[in-house]
Amino acid sequence: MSAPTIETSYREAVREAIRDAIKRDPRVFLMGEDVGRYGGCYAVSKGLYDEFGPERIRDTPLSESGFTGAGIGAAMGGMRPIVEIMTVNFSLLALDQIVNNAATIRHMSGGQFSVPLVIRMATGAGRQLAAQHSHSLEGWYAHIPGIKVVAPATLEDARGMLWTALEDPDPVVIFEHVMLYNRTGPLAADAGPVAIAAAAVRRAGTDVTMITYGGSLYKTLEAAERLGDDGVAAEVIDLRSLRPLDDATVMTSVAKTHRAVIVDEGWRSGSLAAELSARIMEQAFWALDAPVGRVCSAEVPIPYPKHLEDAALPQVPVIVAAARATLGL
Amino acid sequence: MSAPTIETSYREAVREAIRDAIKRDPRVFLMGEDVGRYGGCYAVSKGLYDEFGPERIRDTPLSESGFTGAGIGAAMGGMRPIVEIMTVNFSLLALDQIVNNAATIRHMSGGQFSVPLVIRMATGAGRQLAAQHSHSLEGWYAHIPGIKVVAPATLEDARGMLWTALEDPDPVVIFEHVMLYNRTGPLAADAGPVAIAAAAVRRAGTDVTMITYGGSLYKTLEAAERLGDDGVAAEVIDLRSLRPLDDATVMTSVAKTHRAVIVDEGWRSGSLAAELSARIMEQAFWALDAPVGRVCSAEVPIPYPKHLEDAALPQVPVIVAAARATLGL
Amino acid sequence: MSDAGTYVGDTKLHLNRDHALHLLREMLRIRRFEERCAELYTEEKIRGFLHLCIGEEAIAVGTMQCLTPDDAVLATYREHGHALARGLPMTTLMAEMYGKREGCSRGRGGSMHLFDAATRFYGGNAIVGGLLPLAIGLALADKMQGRARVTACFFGEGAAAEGEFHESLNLAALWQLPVLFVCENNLYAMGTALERSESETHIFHKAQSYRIESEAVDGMDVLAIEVAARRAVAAVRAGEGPRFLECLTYRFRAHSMFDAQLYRDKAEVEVWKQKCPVLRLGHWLEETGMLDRAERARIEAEIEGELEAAEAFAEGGTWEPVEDLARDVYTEQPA
Amino acid sequence: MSDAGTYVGDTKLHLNRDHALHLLREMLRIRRFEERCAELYTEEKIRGFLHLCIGEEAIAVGTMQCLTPDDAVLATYREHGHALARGLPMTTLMAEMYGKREGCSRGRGGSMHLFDAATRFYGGNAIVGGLLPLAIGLALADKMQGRARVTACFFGEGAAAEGEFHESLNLAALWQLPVLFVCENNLYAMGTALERSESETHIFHKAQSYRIESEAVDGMDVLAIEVAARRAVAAVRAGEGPRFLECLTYRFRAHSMFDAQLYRDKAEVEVWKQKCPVLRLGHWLEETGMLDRAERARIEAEIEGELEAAEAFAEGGTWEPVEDLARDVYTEQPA
Ligand SMILES: Cc1ncc(C[n+]2csc(CCOP(=O)(O)OP(=O)(O)O)c2C)c(N)n1
Ligand SMILES: Cc1ncc(C[n+]2csc(CCOP(=O)(O)OP(=O)(O)O)c2C)c(N)n1
Ligand SMILES: [Mg+2]
Ligand SMILES: [Mg+2]
Repeated sequence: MSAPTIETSYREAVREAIRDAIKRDPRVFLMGEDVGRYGGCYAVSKGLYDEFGPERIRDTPLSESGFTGAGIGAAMGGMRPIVEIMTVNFSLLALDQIVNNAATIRHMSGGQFSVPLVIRMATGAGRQLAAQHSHSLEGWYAHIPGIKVVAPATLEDARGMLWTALEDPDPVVIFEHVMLYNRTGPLAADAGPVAIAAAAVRRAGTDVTMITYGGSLYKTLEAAERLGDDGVAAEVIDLRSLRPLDDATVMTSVAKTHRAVIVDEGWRSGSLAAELSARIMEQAFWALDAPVGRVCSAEVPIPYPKHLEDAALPQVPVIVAAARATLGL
Repeated sequence: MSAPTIETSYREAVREAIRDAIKRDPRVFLMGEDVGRYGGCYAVSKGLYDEFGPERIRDTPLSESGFTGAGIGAAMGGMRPIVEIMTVNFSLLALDQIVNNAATIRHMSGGQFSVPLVIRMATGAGRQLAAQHSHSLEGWYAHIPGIKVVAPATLEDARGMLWTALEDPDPVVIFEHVMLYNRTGPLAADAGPVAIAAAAVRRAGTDVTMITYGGSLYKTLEAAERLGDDGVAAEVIDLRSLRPLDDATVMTSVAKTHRAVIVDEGWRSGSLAAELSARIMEQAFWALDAPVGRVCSAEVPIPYPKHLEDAALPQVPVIVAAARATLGL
Repeated sequence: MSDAGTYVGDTKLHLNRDHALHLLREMLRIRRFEERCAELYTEEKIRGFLHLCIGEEAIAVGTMQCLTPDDAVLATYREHGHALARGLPMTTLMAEMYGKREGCSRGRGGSMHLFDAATRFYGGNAIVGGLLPLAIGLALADKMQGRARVTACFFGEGAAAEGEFHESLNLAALWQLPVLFVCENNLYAMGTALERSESETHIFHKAQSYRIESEAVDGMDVLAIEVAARRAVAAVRAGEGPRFLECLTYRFRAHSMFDAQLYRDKAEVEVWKQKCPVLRLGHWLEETGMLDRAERARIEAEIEGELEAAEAFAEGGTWEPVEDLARDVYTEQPA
Repeated sequence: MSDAGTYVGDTKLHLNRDHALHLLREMLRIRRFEERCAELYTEEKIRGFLHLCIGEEAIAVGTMQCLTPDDAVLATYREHGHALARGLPMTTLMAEMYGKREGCSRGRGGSMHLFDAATRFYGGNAIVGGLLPLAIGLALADKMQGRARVTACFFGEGAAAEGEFHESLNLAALWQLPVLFVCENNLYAMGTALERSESETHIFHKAQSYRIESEAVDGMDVLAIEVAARRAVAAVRAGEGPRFLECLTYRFRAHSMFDAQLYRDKAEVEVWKQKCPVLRLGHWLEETGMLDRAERARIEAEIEGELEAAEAFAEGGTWEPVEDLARDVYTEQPA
């Protein structure tokens, strides 16, 4: 980018996106547990309460189902709510509202009512928070017809996806990986909304396609670098949108590399990685020179100790090995 | 079977299994909405309340999270509860208890406490119950480490899986497809517990492997018959256990047929069928002569009218076509 | 009939003959519509689940008198009465029961999912308790946008056991939202009697524990309901926060078409049938001379005509083409 | 100090010097353990989330005096105090904080997931409200098996907004289960003040709406808590159904180690620190001549010793081998 840039963090980029949205549209408000006076459990909304007040930065009681459903209702009532569920771990308590109401109402009502709602939540492991606070369930949400799911992994996307999601007439769920909030880097001073439908090739390569999203992007890019040191040119695709999936970008790359590895922090069985593998099977089977590989989390409740948590999650050496395996190395 | 048989229904087989379990073990009891005086929303427990009384056939209030969690606690307290969640549609309200407690407690407590709980629920579409009452979320449950998931499709399994599940020291979820309850047929008079880990080959064949489970088994068998009429010998595998999956039976068959189609009533993206396709990719890629096919539900909230519901669900002609496609026919 | 004493304030106005006959007609429309639906179910014109509110008509009819077109309404899967009382045409309603494209939900929802933007009828929700958070949100939107609108939601006493009931009442009271909660306490949740599902069987006491002004009303007395609803709606509209009405009623028919009713004895049902809100208002109108045989016959004939027209409309309706299956899963957006 | 009037019945017995000193010692053990944990967190020996109950020690200590080894205990992620008061050895507890294999949960759980079969300590639950249904089930098992055991569960006032709170209280009251509910009302749920999360701020009034006998207690007065808990536990054990105690208390420290405490002012914190339950009992013991400098020093030295031993135990502990990662996801079954 030639435009002037500022040094910022993922957390600040999300905050800026929220501030921008609230200023742009009087119908937008943020609602969730401790988004206001506390400043957000990951400090994302810090300062916004003082700037916009309790109506538009609305603290809620511990009632995930209640306030998520209220967000759906408010969206039907003409508002543009941003519901923050602190983390995906607690979103299970709101899943009935999301699956049975947000995702169905437009179709079930014959197109009469739509739900222009955005739900943000933190996801993922890595902070030693143990079994009940380390889930990665993006794949579950990507299974639900009627909602859209995105996973911003870069500063640009953290800054730009929210407004685009708010302009979408249907419910959009945004997953923010907990390990990304502290990431810093340069961002165009005039950074704004970005399209959310297409995947992005974050690193070009010809030997193997590495497909990932969210918190796993940087591990995958690091693995790609290491592969490069060994003369393996890996192409890295950041899915960005988990529902719908951008098959074209994936298949174009696989047609070129003939090999693919999917990196996904979700538990392996029934992961989003499985869906990608199945789609490559269906759409690019004849182009494959090796079976598509998956690097996912071990199928265990994530343990507290660092060494066990690390062992449970996708790590660079394993990703490198999986990529090399597709090349018979 | 040479043993004398009785004519019975899937519903009666499940009821008999519950009755048998309650008689065998004083720690066993059935708990759920309307399991008692009403006789069960699908009449499964009809008569059991009069036979065993309110303690062991326990009606609960409409509190899915509350009584499912109570089942987890009662299991830790030495009982062997059978929690009936009327349908998978309502189980979303209990998912926090299942994912964050039932599935984690043993591992998280370092093996000190286990949860010998059985949860039964009806699943699937086909009765024109529309968008909120027609989910097939077996694939979601099969994603959760710490629980086991089974889907009895036959009278033998409906009769035999419950006791085996109750003897399992860990939580087991049993899915009963709503379209199976009225199925009748012969069952060995002395039918009893069956093993739940292994998949079953319901029809032997050499040309293509058709993998399915639960309510889709009979559609798949019918499709296999039609294929047979055209000289295509399809092998039909009933997974029976959805977690863990019996890879060996699947791969053995694929190694023989070199082709596979998975039939799964779940929505296509992120379905259990995707996991099976990915596993075949990983374990049998070199044996494949064609990409593995999937026949799943359309990614829409299931509509009420018969013609649209039929169009949304896997049907025999589509299954036949998918199998033929793997043969280039 | 409720003793005249209860007819106070502005409700007197509504006790002129026209209004009284209107109430009777509205209840009869619901009664006849559902009786016919039961027949059409056995004829397999209507499929899926069918939940009839026969015996409970007074609640929907009495309450709807107090709402304006701007207000919002949400109900459960037992909502034919609410839809009719709210003003959905019987034609599109019947077409929906058939699953025809001309139905109020394009045929996609059927009996449990009646929707209508024109009357702000937000369904038709088949998850017990699931509509309550939606009502909170609709009311929150009104409050935030400074609109003096009321969101009325109807639910059974069974919903009071669900966590969503608790979370929603707290939010409504905490944020002082313009919600009218109407609990239709018909003593049973499917086959589970209230005393077997709640430690506190007065649902309105539960609402009071959130500091919501609440009262119990005779759910078989349409006038008593209108009086209570008018008072409650006025307070809600005036910005005094949520109100809660517990209407004591009874379901004359089975829970759905698959219910053997093993859980209650016929005698109990008969006792309640004596309290039928339609009979009750009818008798009272005859006693007070507001209604005579001829008038009654005229009303019934009128309703039969409406019903026949609705059925003809449904029969003449079309099936949504299979190609449109995925339409409106997402909003079609200009490319 | 609580006026002598409240010391009635068998609670007198417990006011001998030994018992009073025992209460002080127990509270001090918790206080010192957590103060040390805070230091160890900055030293990065302890990671993840760390929630301290400093200021709230009286609740766990007062209540645990009334339980027997057969009873069951459940708590939240703020449960170090409950674990210590329940009798978990400080050694295995500290090892768990480190994530060592010798920890009470084999190191898998850490601060938020302390488990111990020997003392029937069922965790350590990090989902707000999530432990309540488990308590219902444990009590149901006891009732069905005719065991006169009590299940005590501890949770914050924030949990009262969750649907699971509502469903659980109803089940306990409906089925008359032997559950002791102890709500630790420290006025804040993270940064959300109670009056911003509940329309009814008296949590015990909520419990009453389920017909559960409930009372509010001074959570900074260990003796008042023991008196109330003894009364409640006796009733629960006698089969009189559940009881509910709301203990009014305050968290002296931040919610967790990541909390800037923007939501409350220092003055408020200072006011509450004056009510410190440890100081309070200490002063009272000195006034009544039950405790002198020497004795106090002895107790503190004893605790320092225990703490040092615990830390040494944790330091000397081992890391679970990575090969055991998947162990106990499922029970190993004899092939
Ligand atoms: C969350 C949920 N659980 C269970 C059901 C199944 N179910 C449908 S209606 C019903 C009874 C509801 O009773 P009540 O709320 O009193 O309403 P009524 O049918 O009496 O009008 C039940 C258990 C459901 N639809 N949703
Ligand atoms: C269901 C759920 N939602 C949100 C959280 C995040 N969270 C952890 S502690 C907490 C505050 C709980 O407050 P309270 O119940 O009063 O207990 P306290 O921390 O004050 O002891 C929140 C919101 C959670 N752990 N679980
Ligand atoms: Mg009812
Ligand atoms: Mg608190």
